[in-house]
Amino acid sequence: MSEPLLEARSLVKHYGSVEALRGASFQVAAGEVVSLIGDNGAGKSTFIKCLSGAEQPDSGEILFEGKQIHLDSPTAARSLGIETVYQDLAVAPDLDPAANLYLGREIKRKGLLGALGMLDKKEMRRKASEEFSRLGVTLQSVDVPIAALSGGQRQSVAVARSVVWASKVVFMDEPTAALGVVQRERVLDVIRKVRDQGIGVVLISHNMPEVLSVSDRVEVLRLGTRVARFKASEATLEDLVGAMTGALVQEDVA
Amino acid sequence: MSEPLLEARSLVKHYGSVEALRGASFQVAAGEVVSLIGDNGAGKSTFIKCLSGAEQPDSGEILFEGKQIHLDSPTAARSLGIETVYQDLAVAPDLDPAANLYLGREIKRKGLLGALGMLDKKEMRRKASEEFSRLGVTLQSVDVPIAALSGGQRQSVAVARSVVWASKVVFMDEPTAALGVVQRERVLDVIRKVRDQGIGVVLISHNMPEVLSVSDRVEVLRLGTRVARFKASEATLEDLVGAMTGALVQEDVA
Amino acid sequence: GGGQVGQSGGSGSSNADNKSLALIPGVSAEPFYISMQCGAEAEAKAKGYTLKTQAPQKFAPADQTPIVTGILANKPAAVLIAPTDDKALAGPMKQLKDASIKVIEVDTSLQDTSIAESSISSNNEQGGQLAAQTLAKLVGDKKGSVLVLNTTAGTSTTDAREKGFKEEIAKYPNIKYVGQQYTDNDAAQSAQKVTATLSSTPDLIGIFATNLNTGEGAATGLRTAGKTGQVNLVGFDASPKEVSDLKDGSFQALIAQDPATIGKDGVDQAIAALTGGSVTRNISTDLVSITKDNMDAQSKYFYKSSC
Amino acid sequence: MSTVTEKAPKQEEKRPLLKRVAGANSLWIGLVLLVLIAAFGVIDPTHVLTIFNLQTVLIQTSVLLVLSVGMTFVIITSGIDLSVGTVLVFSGVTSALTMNAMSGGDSTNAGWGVVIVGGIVAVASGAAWGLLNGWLIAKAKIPPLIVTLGSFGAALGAAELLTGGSDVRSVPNTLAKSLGSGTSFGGIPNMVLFAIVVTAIGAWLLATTRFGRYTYAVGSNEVAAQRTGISVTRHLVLVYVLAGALAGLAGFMSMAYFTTTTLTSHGTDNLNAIAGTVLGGTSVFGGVGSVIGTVIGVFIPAVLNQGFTIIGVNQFWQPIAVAIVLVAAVWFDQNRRKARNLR
Amino acid sequence: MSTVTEKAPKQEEKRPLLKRVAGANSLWIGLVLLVLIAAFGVIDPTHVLTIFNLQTVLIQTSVLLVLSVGMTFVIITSGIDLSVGTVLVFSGVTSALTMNAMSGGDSTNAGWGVVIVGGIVAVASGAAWGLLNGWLIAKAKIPPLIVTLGSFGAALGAAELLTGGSDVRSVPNTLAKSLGSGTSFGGIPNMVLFAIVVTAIGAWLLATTRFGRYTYAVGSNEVAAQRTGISVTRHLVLVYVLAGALAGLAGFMSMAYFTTTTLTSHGTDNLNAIAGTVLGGTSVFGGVGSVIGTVIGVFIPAVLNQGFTIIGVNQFWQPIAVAIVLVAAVWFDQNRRKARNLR
Ligand SMILES: Nc1ncnc2c1ncn2[C@@H]1O[C@H](COP(=O)(O)OP(=O)(O)OP(=O)(O)O)[C@@H](O)[C@H]1O
Ligand SMILES: Nc1ncnc2c1ncn2[C@@H]1O[C@H](COP(=O)(O)OP(=O)(O)OP(=O)(O)O)[C@@H](O)[C@H]1O
Ligand SMILES: [Mg+2]
Ligand SMILES: [Mg+2]
Repeated sequence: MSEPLLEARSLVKHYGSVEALRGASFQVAAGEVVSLIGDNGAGKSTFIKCLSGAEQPDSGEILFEGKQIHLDSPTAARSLGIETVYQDLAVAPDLDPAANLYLGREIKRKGLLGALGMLDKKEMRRKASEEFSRLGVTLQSVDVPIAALSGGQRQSVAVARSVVWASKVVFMDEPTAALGVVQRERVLDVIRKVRDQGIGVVLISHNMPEVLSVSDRVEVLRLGTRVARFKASEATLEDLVGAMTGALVQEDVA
Repeated sequence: MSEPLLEARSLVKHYGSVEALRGASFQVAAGEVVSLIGDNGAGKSTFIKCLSGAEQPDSGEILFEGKQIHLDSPTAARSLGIETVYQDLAVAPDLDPAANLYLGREIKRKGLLGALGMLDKKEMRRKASEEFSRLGVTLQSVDVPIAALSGGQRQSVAVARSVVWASKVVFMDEPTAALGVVQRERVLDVIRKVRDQGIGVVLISHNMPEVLSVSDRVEVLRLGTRVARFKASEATLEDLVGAMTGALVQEDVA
Repeated sequence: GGGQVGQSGGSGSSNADNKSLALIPGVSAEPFYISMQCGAEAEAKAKGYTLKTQAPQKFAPADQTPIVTGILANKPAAVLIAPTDDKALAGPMKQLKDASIKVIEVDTSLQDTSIAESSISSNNEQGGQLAAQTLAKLVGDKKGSVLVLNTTAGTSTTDAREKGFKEEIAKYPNIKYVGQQYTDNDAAQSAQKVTATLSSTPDLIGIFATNLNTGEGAATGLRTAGKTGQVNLVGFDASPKEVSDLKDGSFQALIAQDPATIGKDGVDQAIAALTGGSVTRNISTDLVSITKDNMDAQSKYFYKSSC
Repeated sequence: MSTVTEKAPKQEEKRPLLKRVAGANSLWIGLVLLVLIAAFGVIDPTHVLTIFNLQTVLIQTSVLLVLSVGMTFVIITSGIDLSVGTVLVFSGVTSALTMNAMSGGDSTNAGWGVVIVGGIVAVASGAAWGLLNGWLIAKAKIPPLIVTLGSFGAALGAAELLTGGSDVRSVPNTLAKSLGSGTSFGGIPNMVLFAIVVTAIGAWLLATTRFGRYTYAVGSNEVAAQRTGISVTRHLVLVYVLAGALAGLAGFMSMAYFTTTTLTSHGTDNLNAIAGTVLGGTSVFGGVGSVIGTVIGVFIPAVLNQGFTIIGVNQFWQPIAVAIVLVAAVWFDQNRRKARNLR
Repeated sequence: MSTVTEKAPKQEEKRPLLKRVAGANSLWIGLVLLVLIAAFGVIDPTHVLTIFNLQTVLIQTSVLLVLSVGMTFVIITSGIDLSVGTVLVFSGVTSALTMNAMSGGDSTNAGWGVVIVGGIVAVASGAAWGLLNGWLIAKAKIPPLIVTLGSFGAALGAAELLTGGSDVRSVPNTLAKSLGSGTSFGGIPNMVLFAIVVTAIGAWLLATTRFGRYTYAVGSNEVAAQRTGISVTRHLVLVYVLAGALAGLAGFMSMAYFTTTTLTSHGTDNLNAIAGTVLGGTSVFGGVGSVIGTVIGVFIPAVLNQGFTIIGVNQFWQPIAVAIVLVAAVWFDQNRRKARNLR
């Protein structure tokens, strides 16, 4: 494993009496795909929220390119080039797919009107269409609100948004969960392409064949702590399941 | 295939200018698991909503035990013994898991207080715990609102609710999408058990190995119409993917 | 077991050297009551008493009752009050009396005459009559319609003004009374009622606005319609704003009460009641009609917006 | 790489009672109320902390409290009811007119029979408006804000039509002396007892019955409630009927207290009831709330107003001070809850 | 079992313009407005369909329209602003007092310089209240209903404190004659021109700019907006500042129109603005709405009131009739939209 791009050390996060993270650690390097796996409720989403600024850990430290950072908002993470696909889809249901793709990064018109804040909707729609077809997202109509899309279509829009904007790290919390066979393959391809651009990709998935096929490394979370790390090429499905269920624990990883 | 328990003929459903269903047909018999597969946006969720009373088709007919029925509300379907796990999880996020499990079917206290509508919360909580452990749902705390659960935990609650109450047909729209490996196996076991009780199970899933392992039959939807039907034991992964993507069309099924 | 509220409350605590008085006007922030307060404060000071004023936000019993009970806790020697309802305030004011606090009614009064020591008021019905007479004089023998702008249905004082106006205006055969419009005491609604009435009743020659807000709205409505001066506008009360409007011709006449005297007499009666002097049960104060012509002579009736 | 350590999941434990109480939405706002009372007590102990004051604050709040209990149910369904104040007036009017008609025009000396019929008429009138509101909201799917803004105007208009625009002022003495100003159990005003009973039933209904649970479910996720077979339409109608009936009851109480129908007095009752409810921790987005919270929320402004009047705060400062306390109370409550860090 | 049929997905086509217009939230409610006007015109053609009536309805509505434009932004963020009416009053008061102070106590004959300063003070005062509201809502996370209910009382209290409780009565004649009652372009009242300009800018801002898009995004899903890097706090504060500034402007217009500060007249402006906005299709749950819809929504009650007064409907019937039309208009609008069956 090369020099880590983003690293978390002993993160702890409580929700009231629930301990979602109990000292979890994690690394991802540039140009590698790391899968984060674990049982339901293991704390994966919480972990990713802490690393992308959506939640603040109670204790522990986060290092980015070797320097300790403090992510007090998703904006802070985004400005470092970290993008995230959240499991509870973070889309604005009343806006259309193009508006969602460009949310927070709108294209303005040229000239005075643009300086006044006026948007170039046509350009955004055009570019959005391009991105969607590149990623194989098929929508029957682009000017309907996201709320009217099918589950998989909504998820595709969220994935598209993260990969379009990321420059350093992409977190994807179950990006393929609702996707069809074809769309899933496209997303996995995209993940590989993004990795090849030197971006670090963190994938959360419950689909073990998918995890083994796309990842370089796998880290396993159980009850809020890291219990195992594998090279994907050396791990078997049984190893992964054993680590997730607690049948197998590596002593030195937490 | 035995006498169909529930049958849909040429359902059509428009959302404005979007044609979600273009004359889709479908059958499920008692004691069989039928998988409904198709690309994102193929109309699977819409189809299931029409068959469970959550939406009304624009045209087409629905037959239950041979008689034509009109499902004008989910209540109508439920009173026939038809239960559904919706893709956009139909849980009340401010209520706790036990309350959600018993929603619409609360247990009242004995005696006068019960007649006045007073609930037996303890009993419901106890029974809910039983059901959850039977289905392998692990929750760190039972008296928090559903909104505080992890994605998989929420989905497990929704699945538990449907199988506890169904007596004739269970529809499950991607019930395992967010589930961990262990929970997924448990749900598949439950599906088999339910089937063995003589209940018809309709499963929507994008996970083809899962579909092939649990189903008796597979029906394929594409662009709002049925394009293929398979016996699971005779179909291969390639057949399914071919049918979904339009590479393969059976002429006589629509 | 049954009892009545207040039995445990204040029993006779008034003593001779309690020199504090309280004034509870009908509503806060109205020049009429402010002028009354000024008159009362000046008189109280002159007689060596202190006077505290607490006014409700709205002219409504539900707003005024808590103030009465709140004041009650302070046990002043006497309370000057303008009850906002002639029945609803009977209970709370009875509690004042039961606590040996002398009650003087100013401006308005209760149906139950056994509670107050004295009632000082100008007669609102008479004010309405005076408005009708003034308006009739202003229009001369022109034929046409007149409108009354009332505040909110159920407001006793302005209802009485309308009643007096309606009875009196019937005596003038050239004037047709087209009825009253409620405005919810909102200037914008008042302006709207005026413009709409101008549309439906082109022969409108006069308007009687029963209080300040309706008057302001009516003046605005007429200004919008370009009818200022053509339609005679008679207002009630003589707040500084209305006086300046009278001066510039937005109003043609005002019916003024004499709040300062009401306040002064109220304090005098309260002191008389406390010190065993002679108390007059009912005092009626003057109402005057002010027009542009006589306004300098009548300037003592102008209301104040602060003391 | 392989020692198995047993870390049993802490499943399904219940939070201890103390924690749950501290977590209750209403605890901290209740503390705010106590602090306020204490503050006024310190500033002016002789005049503030009297039985009489307690009595009057309780009485003056009892009508609003009854309105707010209904409002709590409505807001938990993520609805709103702007019409409660004028429905109160309407119900008072129909009730008073009925009692008068039964007594040959003037009910002042009417007996208990007439009073009871009057009470029933008041509640029924309120419930009828509630039924109309509920039907339009649940069945015709018109936003509650529009529907109840309409009935806010219409109920007052109807009341004024019935009375010709002036208050009905003959109210049976039996009623005024018993409910309006009577006391029981050694000094507890009957108005207050009435309100306590209504509130207790409301709290019970919301917290422990199926009706209450459906109320939360509908407000939390209407689609989910519908899909689990709850008749959302029926339930919403019932909730508005409840709010209307309580407004009718409040109208009856108000009439007993003021001995007149107070047409002009209730224009801001709706906002006051909403403020009390929200102050007490009920979310306008639905799904969350409690009656006990509402009780506290209703008393905070009431205590403030009474306290300010007694200690003689300038009347123009009063709304400013009330605003500051309102905002500060909620802010304090939020912060405490955030500090607990549960969700 | 194998002929391949090509069914190309109809991807990313745009709905034709006509359909999109028919789908616009405001079309049907606009039809309702036209039908209303036509109905009054038929009932009493000579008195209703006059230029004078058109002018006066427009003037009388212009102040409320400016308030409602701000309210539209606020409601789209799923907030609410109950304080607009009293902030209007407060701004009028500070503006009038400033103008008086600049003119040595009586600004009646003051010139344009003073008037312009007065206008700036009014807008700034309104914006200051908006800033306070926005800060408490966005930063301290206090529910908008509580915050603005507080400032509803506090702004009026502060205005009364400044004036000692009675209206400021000297307003520059220049202002009253120009903005208040003047006309331009052959008869278009200046008040109306002012409102049109404000509304047009508001509509442009909401529909085409980034500010508008963020407004929708925040109201549609605040968490999502936050996560995509929109500074939700900052945006919410700006939206309330906008609403406050527009209320300040409305206060200036109102003062020019009435030539006084009308302290006690604006108690229900908030509900009127909310009603107009919601009637125009803006959802109180946020994320959906338009300024053009609000314009129509504001005019419906205005036309009704004017029409009813002209054709002489009994005044107690008027609120009832308004309620019926309000509810019917929304119901009709909903049904038409449902018939289109889009979502
Ligand atoms: N906002 C919250 N409030 C309270 N508890 C929470 C909250 N969010 C998460 N939790 C709890 O923290 C634990 C970890 O949740 P998390 O969502 O991180 O799990 P996960 O590993 O992503 O699971 P899944 O695979 O099901 O998505 C769970 O027990 C969950 O109930
Ligand atoms: N409420 C709605 N309004 C408008 N269009 C809708 C609505 N619901 C679904 N659609 C459209 O209907 C089509 C079918 O949607 P549906 O949700 O049934 O797909 P699906 O097969 O379940 O897809 P997925 O596998 O992604 O869940 C999609 O194009 C979708 O955009
Ligand atoms: Mg998760
Ligand atoms: Mg689907």
